[in-house]
Amino acid sequence: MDFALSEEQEMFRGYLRKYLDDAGQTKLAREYSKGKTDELRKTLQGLSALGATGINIPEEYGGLELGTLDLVPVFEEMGRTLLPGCYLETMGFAVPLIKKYGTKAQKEKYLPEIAAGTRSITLGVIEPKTDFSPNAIQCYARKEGDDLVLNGTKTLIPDGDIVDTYLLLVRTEEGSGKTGLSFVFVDHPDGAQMQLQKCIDESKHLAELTFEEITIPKERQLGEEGQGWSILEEGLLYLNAALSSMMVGGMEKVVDMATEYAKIREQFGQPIGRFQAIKHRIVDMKLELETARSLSYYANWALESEEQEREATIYSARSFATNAFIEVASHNIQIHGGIGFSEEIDCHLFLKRARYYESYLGSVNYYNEQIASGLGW
Amino acid sequence: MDFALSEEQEMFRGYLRKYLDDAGQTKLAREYSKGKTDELRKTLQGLSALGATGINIPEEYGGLELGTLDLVPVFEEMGRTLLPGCYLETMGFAVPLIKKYGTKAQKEKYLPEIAAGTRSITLGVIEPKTDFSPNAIQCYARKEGDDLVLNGTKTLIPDGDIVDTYLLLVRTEEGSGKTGLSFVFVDHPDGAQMQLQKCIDESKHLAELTFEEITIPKERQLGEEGQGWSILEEGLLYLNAALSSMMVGGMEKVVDMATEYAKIREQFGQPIGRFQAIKHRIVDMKLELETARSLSYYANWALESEEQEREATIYSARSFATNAFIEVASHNIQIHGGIGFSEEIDCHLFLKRARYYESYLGSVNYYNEQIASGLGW
Amino acid sequence: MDFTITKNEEAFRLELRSWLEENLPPGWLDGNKELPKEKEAYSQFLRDWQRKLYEGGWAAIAWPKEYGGRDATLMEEIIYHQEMVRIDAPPLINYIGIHMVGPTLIQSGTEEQKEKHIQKILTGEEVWCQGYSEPNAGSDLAAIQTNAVKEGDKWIINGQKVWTSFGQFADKCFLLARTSYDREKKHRGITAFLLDMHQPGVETKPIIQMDGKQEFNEVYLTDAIASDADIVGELDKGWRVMIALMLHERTGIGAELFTLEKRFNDLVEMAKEHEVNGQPLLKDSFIRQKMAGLYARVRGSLLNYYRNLTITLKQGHPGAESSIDKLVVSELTKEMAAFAMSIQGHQGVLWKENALIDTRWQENFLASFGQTIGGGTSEVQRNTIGERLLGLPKDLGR
Amino acid sequence: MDFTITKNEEAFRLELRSWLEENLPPGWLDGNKELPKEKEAYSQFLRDWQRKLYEGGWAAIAWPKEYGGRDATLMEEIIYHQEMVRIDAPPLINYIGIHMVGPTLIQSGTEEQKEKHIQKILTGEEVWCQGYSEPNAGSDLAAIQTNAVKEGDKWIINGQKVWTSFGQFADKCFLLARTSYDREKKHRGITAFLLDMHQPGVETKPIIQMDGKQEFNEVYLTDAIASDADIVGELDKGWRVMIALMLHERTGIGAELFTLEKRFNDLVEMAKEHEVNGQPLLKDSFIRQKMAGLYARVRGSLLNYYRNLTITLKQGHPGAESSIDKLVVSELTKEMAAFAMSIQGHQGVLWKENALIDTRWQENFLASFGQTIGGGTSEVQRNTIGERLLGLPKDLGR
Repeated sequence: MDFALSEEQEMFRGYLRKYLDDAGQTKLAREYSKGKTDELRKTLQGLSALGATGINIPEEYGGLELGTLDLVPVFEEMGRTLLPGCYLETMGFAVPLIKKYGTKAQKEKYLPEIAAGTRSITLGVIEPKTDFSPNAIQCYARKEGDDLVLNGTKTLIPDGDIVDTYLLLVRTEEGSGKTGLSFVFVDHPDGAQMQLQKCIDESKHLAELTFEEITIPKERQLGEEGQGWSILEEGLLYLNAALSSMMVGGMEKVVDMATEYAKIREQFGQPIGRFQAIKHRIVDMKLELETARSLSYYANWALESEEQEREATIYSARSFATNAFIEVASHNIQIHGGIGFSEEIDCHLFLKRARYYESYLGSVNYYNEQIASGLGW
Repeated sequence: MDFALSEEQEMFRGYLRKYLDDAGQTKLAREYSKGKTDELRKTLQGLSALGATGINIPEEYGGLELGTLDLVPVFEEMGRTLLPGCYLETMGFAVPLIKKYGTKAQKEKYLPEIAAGTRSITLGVIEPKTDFSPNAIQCYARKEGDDLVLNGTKTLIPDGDIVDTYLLLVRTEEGSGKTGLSFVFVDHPDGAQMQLQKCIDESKHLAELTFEEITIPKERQLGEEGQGWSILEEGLLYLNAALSSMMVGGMEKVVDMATEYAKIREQFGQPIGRFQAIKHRIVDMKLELETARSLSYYANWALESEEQEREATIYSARSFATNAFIEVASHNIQIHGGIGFSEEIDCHLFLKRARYYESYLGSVNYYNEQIASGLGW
Repeated sequence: MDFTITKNEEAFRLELRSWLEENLPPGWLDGNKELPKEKEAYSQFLRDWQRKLYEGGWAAIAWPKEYGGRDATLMEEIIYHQEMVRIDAPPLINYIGIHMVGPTLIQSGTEEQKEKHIQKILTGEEVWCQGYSEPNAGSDLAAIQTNAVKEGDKWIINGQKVWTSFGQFADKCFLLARTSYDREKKHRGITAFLLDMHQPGVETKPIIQMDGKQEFNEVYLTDAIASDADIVGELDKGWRVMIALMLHERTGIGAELFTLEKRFNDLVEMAKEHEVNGQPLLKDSFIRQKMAGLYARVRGSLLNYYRNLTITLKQGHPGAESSIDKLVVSELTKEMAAFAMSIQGHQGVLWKENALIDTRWQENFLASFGQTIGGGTSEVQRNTIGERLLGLPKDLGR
Repeated sequence: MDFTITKNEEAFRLELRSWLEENLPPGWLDGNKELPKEKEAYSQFLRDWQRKLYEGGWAAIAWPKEYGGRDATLMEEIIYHQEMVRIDAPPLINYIGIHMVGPTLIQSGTEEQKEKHIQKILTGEEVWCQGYSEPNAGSDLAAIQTNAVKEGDKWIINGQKVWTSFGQFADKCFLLARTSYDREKKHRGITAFLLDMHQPGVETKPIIQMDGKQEFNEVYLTDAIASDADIVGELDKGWRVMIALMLHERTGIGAELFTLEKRFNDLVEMAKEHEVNGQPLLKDSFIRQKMAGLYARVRGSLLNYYRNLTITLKQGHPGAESSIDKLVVSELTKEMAAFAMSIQGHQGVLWKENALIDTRWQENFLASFGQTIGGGTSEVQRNTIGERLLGLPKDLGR
């Protein structure tokens, strides 16, 4: 029995934390909200130099060939500083799918650049004014010889403006439902029209991409034709395990903030942490954090195991952390009082991020239902 | 604008409280759990002498011909002392239905005796191992000349052992669904087999009645044949307004208990009410109580008004009070600590009563759904 | 129990309603409810509105007729709020002047103070703010450190105030400053001053809120000046003046409750219109359950308010029960907005001009964090209710 | 991260499992798990079971071999609890002796005390209870008033204990009594005595619980007698002996967590079997949502425990983190039982022989109120976690 990150993983976390502390913690997210990305790019390169972008990439493609658990410290530390960018989607979705379904050519094209930190990949699944379901996917890729011709619109694409490649779920056969869906790579200069979208979490940039007769070669298709939805479901296991770690990182920072503030802020001649209304609430926040952490560790471990209840395990981490993150971030504002309501203090950044993730590729109810069906209920 | 009980109603409450305090408050409920009913009968007669059993009965039948709001103090005070018996079902269900649907003979038979406190009526709707729905009603009343011949079983009949009359919902035409259901009166000696059922709330006696070829005259039918379910729905408006008042009475006592205990119980050299964990929880209990009370007052007022959202109004009082009663009763135990866990202190009696009412003729989810459909959602 | 409205009350409602129809800013009733973005234009727009209210006799209905009010009854005030909420009337820029400072001066101001301020409060020529909270005196308001020292016939005031609403527009400030210090009873030795904001010693700096708005200010006082004539009530007894002042704002919470009710109805509409998986949200059983629960709580909080109002009407002043309204409405507002956002699903993250669904929910959600903090945090409210209404022992340190 | 079990651990599990199969009371594994109702018979049944465990070498596996234990590792203890929970083994009547008093005496008892008690604890000849709480010392345990006065070579003990589990069966009591009084530090001046329960000065009276059971007792001490030889540790330093004693019970919370997990699985089964409106409860979308949430939390609390266990395994003693386990398991147990009752609908009120569905849920629900109070209320647990794990300031009055 050893249910903890290894010493090496914790040591790696130490390097990352130091590095991101030096980079100013949430400073990068705040600058990114204002459209400034220079510092961010530098920091991402630095993280890459530390090895963060090569962890789950095979050695033959320039990676470190480590396991999914080795990614956990990175996700947590990034969550802690709300670091902008598509590390989540790149390492937590695209890489495992490329490894599993990619052709040799695709692996050679994408993996080395990802490992080197020179390429990041985001996800385009959602379409305008629709829900998260197979029927909602109507973006159509018509076959013409060796090409696919794309028409349609993808929306809510995370950080679509700073990313290099889009992994899109499109319909390669007309119709509805899960059949006839396929994943394709679209590289940045492929000619789609991009429109930025404002997000309640301003340290997230969202983009809408409109395709009008955009031609890409057929070898950009990832995995078997028509298997897009089941590839998505496989990818969502990785993505949600990763996302739960990211949220745990954010929660940890939030609980730290509340605890530290309650020790130093005095009212009525007492540090407010002496009042049980504050003290007990922070304890409850801590319980939420620790439970989310345990679930997320186990979810990331389950990815590479034969765990019977793999789906339920991973989705329960996602579902629990989603609610818990919103809750602790909300309490943190209340505990900070007036200053917590100001833009100046970071409290609100975490709340907005928590709400951004709330329904990211599936609501809490959706994932609860996945848990239930995953357990055969 | 006058949203309060009248001075007369509050004065009446005063008499009732004094009377029930003198009768030993929950003592009667405790004795009833042990099967002793002498004191209880005396007390019920005393309440009747105070006018409690005649409030909503027309003067021509020996009642006071007052409004439903005048019943509120009685329900609340009875809820406060967990007074056993079928006052709820008699005054809050049978009387309004008899007034509305009863034949002259039925009125003459039942109303004067109810007003005099010599007859109480309970309800038999549920059947064994079924849910609360029209299809579950399978107890069958076969027509034979001027008679009905009953076969079937009714279960979970409140205080079936001390009551004089049962108002039963039975099927007068074979089939399923809402059609073909009718209400009939069965008087105690009508020959059914009675089996007592243990209840988690031991101050409630439950009974199961089994009918095997039991013949009753057809004039025992209440209201139009086949209209039983809609008569039930009408009756449930009255019953649930009344029940919400009953629960408010219980909640009030629970909040009083918690408040008083928190003032006198000392730990760590402080009355425990000084600790915010206790103080704030009692405040939240008080908020639940006051909200339940406002909803229940309005529900009882709405019974006799043209209030557009009559169903939603009444069922929201029921639904809210149901959850709130369980919640405050649970907190009350925790606030009392060890002693709250003992049988000796009344805390648990209120929790058990709250849980008894939880799914009484419809669960919270059922009533929430009724609110939604009542609002045309 | 009687929910009927008297004929006089109904006439009052109709009079106000028809006045509003004629006098609201152009296009307002057709849905053009945008306020100017730029600060000066915003201020001017609202001052114009206040002036119009004044001219129509609707600026301060609760004030005595002799001071330009209508001697409105409590019920008329309630109706006034209901109507204003119903048509989303423009905010009252001189809310503090009309609902708090004015009545306080009428009750306990000197003749000179009345002469100087009352009329200008009514017209909106003098917009007021309050100077209470400080960086180290939030929930613990009695801990204020801003001090006023007498030099000759002037009071020299130094310190810093924070969370001053309307401070960016205000001409005058109802300021609490320390004029002496009692170690045991910190709330003694505080004096209430009527401070002129247009003087060199007063500097305001907006606070940017988490929802991007700037409704509050820091106010820096550096040798700001007031005179003896600017003191309200007695020297060192400003705490009780402030308490009295807050009691004058007797129906403000009603407006918040009517707003809550209105928002709930909006939420129902949204849940009817917005579809997921091809059916309106309101057809989903989970959402129906939650919404039914919210319906009960919104209804209940409004009914609580009417019940407390009844007590006020009967006994002439509010009972301790009314302390629950603020806690309930602020917490419920937050919870409802959070829920409204959740059911929007992934589209709910779209913001401002990119939003697909009305983003008032998102805005309300973010703003609601101010409601459970400002005007006494929910924690302070719970202490107050526990101690005043339930008689529980006083808290640690108070 | 490694969830594999070593070969030794697996062998341990199999050895225990096969011993249990052969030695459990007749019919136990076939589902006949009724315990005698009558007190004497109940006590005898459980003493027999304890004796059998002793004879098989399974009574006190964590004790050193020289004292009759197995020197079990922490993981073996965990496996032991898992197996016992799996087959709902009969309760350990000498739980206190085996898990607390025994290890304490082994660590810091005198040779005479070891000689006198250790073997009898093992065999169940001496059943133990603890005398801690008093009517005025619940959460504030240091406020105990039971006092011990030296007369000649005897200590004369007077006072009242309450919530003494196993008191009705116990032969001996690990008793805290006041031997001196320090106004500032109330936990000083308390001494730990090994008290004989079979003496005239000791009277026990059962407490009837809200769930109808009688698991706790009041213990009245009227000139009860102990000797110097019965003192554990030093005079006036019983507080630290008690703390050490509680730390010996290092895996008890694990058993509660395994029970929680087992109950959750039972709940799933009930929701599969029980139907409403013609379909199993588990097919209702509202119930699925709630159950998925419970699944996550039950899983999470168990995983927290394993994480804390890992820390204990690595550093040799539990970390402050482990203080969260008790709070989580007790609150979650209560919530789960409440939910299980709710979904039974109206049939859930039927009780005892009239129940249609297994009433363990109802029993658990009522019993769960004891869990969030006994062994430190949830409020005390939150204080402890806040202060020890998070370093928040000490509470009022402590």
